Amino acid sequence: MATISCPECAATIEVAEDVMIGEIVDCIDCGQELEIISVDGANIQARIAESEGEDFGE
Amino acid sequence: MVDVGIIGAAGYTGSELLRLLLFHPEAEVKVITSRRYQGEYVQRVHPNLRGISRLKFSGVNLSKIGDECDFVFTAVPHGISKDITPELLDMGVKILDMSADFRLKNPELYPVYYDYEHPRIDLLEKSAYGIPEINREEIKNADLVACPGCLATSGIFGLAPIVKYEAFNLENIIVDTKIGSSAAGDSPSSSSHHPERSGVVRAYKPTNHRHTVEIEQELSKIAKKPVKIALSNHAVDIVRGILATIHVWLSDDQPIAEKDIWQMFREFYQNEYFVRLVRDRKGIYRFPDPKVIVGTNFCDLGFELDVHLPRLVILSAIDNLMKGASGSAVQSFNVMLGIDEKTGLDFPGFHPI
Amino acid sequence: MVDVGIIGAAGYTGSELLRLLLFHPEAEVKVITSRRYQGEYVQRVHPNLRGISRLKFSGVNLSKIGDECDFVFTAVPHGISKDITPELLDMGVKILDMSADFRLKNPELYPVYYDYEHPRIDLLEKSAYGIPEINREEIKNADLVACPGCLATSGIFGLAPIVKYEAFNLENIIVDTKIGSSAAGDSPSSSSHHPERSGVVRAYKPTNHRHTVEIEQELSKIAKKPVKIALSNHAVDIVRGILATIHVWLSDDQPIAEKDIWQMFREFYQNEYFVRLVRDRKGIYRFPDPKVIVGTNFCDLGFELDVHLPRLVILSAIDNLMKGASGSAVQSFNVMLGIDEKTGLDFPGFHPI
Repeated sequence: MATISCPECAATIEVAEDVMIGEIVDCIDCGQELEIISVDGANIQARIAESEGEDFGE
Repeated sequence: MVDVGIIGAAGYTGSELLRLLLFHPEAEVKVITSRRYQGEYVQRVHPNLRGISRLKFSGVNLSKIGDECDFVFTAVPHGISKDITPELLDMGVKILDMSADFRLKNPELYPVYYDYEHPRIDLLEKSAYGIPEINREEIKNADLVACPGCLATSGIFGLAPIVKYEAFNLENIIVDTKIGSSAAGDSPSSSSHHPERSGVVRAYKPTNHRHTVEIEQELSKIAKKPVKIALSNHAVDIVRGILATIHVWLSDDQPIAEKDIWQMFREFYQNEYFVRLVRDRKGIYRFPDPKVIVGTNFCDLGFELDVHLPRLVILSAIDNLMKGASGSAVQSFNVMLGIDEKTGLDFPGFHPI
Repeated sequence: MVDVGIIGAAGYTGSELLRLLLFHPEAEVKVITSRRYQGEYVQRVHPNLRGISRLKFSGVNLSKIGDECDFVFTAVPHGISKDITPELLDMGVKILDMSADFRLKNPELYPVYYDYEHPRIDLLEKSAYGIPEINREEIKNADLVACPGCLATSGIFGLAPIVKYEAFNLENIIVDTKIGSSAAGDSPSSSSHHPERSGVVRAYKPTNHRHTVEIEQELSKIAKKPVKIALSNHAVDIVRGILATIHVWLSDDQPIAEKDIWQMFREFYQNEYFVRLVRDRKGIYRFPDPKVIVGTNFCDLGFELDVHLPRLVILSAIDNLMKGASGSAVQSFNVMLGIDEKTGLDFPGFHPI
């Protein structure tokens, strides 16, 4: 398993070895949706996925 | 195995202690006392324990209790415990006291908040404040553990990770709690009468609640400087549970990021099984909610940084009878025995409930 | 008698408007619309109105509504009202809008909090913010009344009497609300599913709730200087009701006595029938509690000065569907008609409930 650091809460998140750019993963600690933006061997970067802000279903 | 006794086993705290200890692999419940139900079987008072124990409530015979028990949980009102605990200690019994009688280090606070002059100031020094996550070593070596108040517990857990840091103003912290009816105990009153109690959002002690000084005592110890708390409480229509909503102002000069705060919480509670950090961006469980942890020894913590004003909102959820009282006491009991702290306490809660 | 219409009469706000207006001596309900229940009798959606009205829900035909009605209550979602209200106004109809579309004077806030560029900025100036106790003259002369948000209402009523005074710090006021399920409207969701909704103490929008700017707008107008609010909200297990617990820090140099604060509240609300000051030293009704005012147009206010820290705690209780929405709208309607504001609104509430 490879790992990434969540840009929102700095949690260490396990991702599949063959994760691809553009893939969406959820942070296990803070629930933020993350988009993989670069894969360079073990060094995998993610950013917070575009979403129209937290919808509380109000 | 150790022999344990519960003084005041008929109340709600006593009931939970009895339930937990009857199923605890290292504990043998020898004595359970109750003035009101002396001579009665357990099940008449605690229906969930029918068929599980043949124990009867007895009167309080301190020398008999001293002989039969290695550990005694004193689940008696404030002001009563201070008159029986010293005698038991002298007989070599280890005490986990559920009352407030040995929680406060500063004896001058007892006349103010509990209306009595404390008779054994020496024991105030010796007692360990019963939150393992912040006082584990003291509890391990203590003969007397003062188990904390439920409201105090919810406030302390929420604030402990951040009071060491300059980024926060520690002089005007608001703790706004919502709490269930079981916290008021088992004696009926006009305010607990169902038609009057159901569906309330009833402010009680919006200022000057005596748990304030407990929270300040333990947090100042961690912060190594004064921490000031403004506590306000509301009874809501649940039986068990506290949600403390804690409003902390950021000190002006120190901008702080969400992930710095995550780091503070993770570091402080890193291997603590009973403390969980709760945050989600989807679904309906986005922040801590006492409904989720009823019956468990968990403290669920969450927070959100305000972008409109320099404020951090921390949310702390516990079951007032478990992590707020009896569960915490059994956890301290496990610490004193040197065994796995989860022993007898690893129930995950129900869903749905 | 005036002819009235309700656009969006099937929701909870619409239901309360219909109930109040069907029993209002000066109003004749001519039109009630609902997309979902077009062609249905009222009682299929509002069971309490069975046998009271033979009205059926119709579609939204603006010109027909414009012809038949002198006054129209627009109980439609934010973003919808802005597209229909102008047309009705042009037809000479007076509007009481339940949405947020005309509440905020600052058009730049709409993209931030409601995700749209406001199409009729001119109407923002003309609309009157629908709290008679603070905007009576404006409402009397208005063609368009923007009825306030329920959370905003609870906060504004609690703070209005004190924001004029130097004794209080207006830059870090906390408003911590507990609110019932009916405030989330009548469309079911996973979070409103009974096994998940009952018994919760569920924080939602602990920061950045859009009613914050409404509260700040109206209070800054009264204070004639900026007022900053930190709003946090919690869903609790009641259907109707809001309790806002407001924490206000006293400015250091200005000691203030309890009776000065009583004076401020009395003066501000001196002949306001719908605002009651609630404080008692005995019994179980010592502070405002929404349970007491369910179904009424009352706002109950109370407060307590903290002696431990320089803090004033203000408690404000309303029924989110009445003083927080439909009751307030009918009160503004009475102001616009120039009749006794209690008309159709003098129900005292039940006890017990």
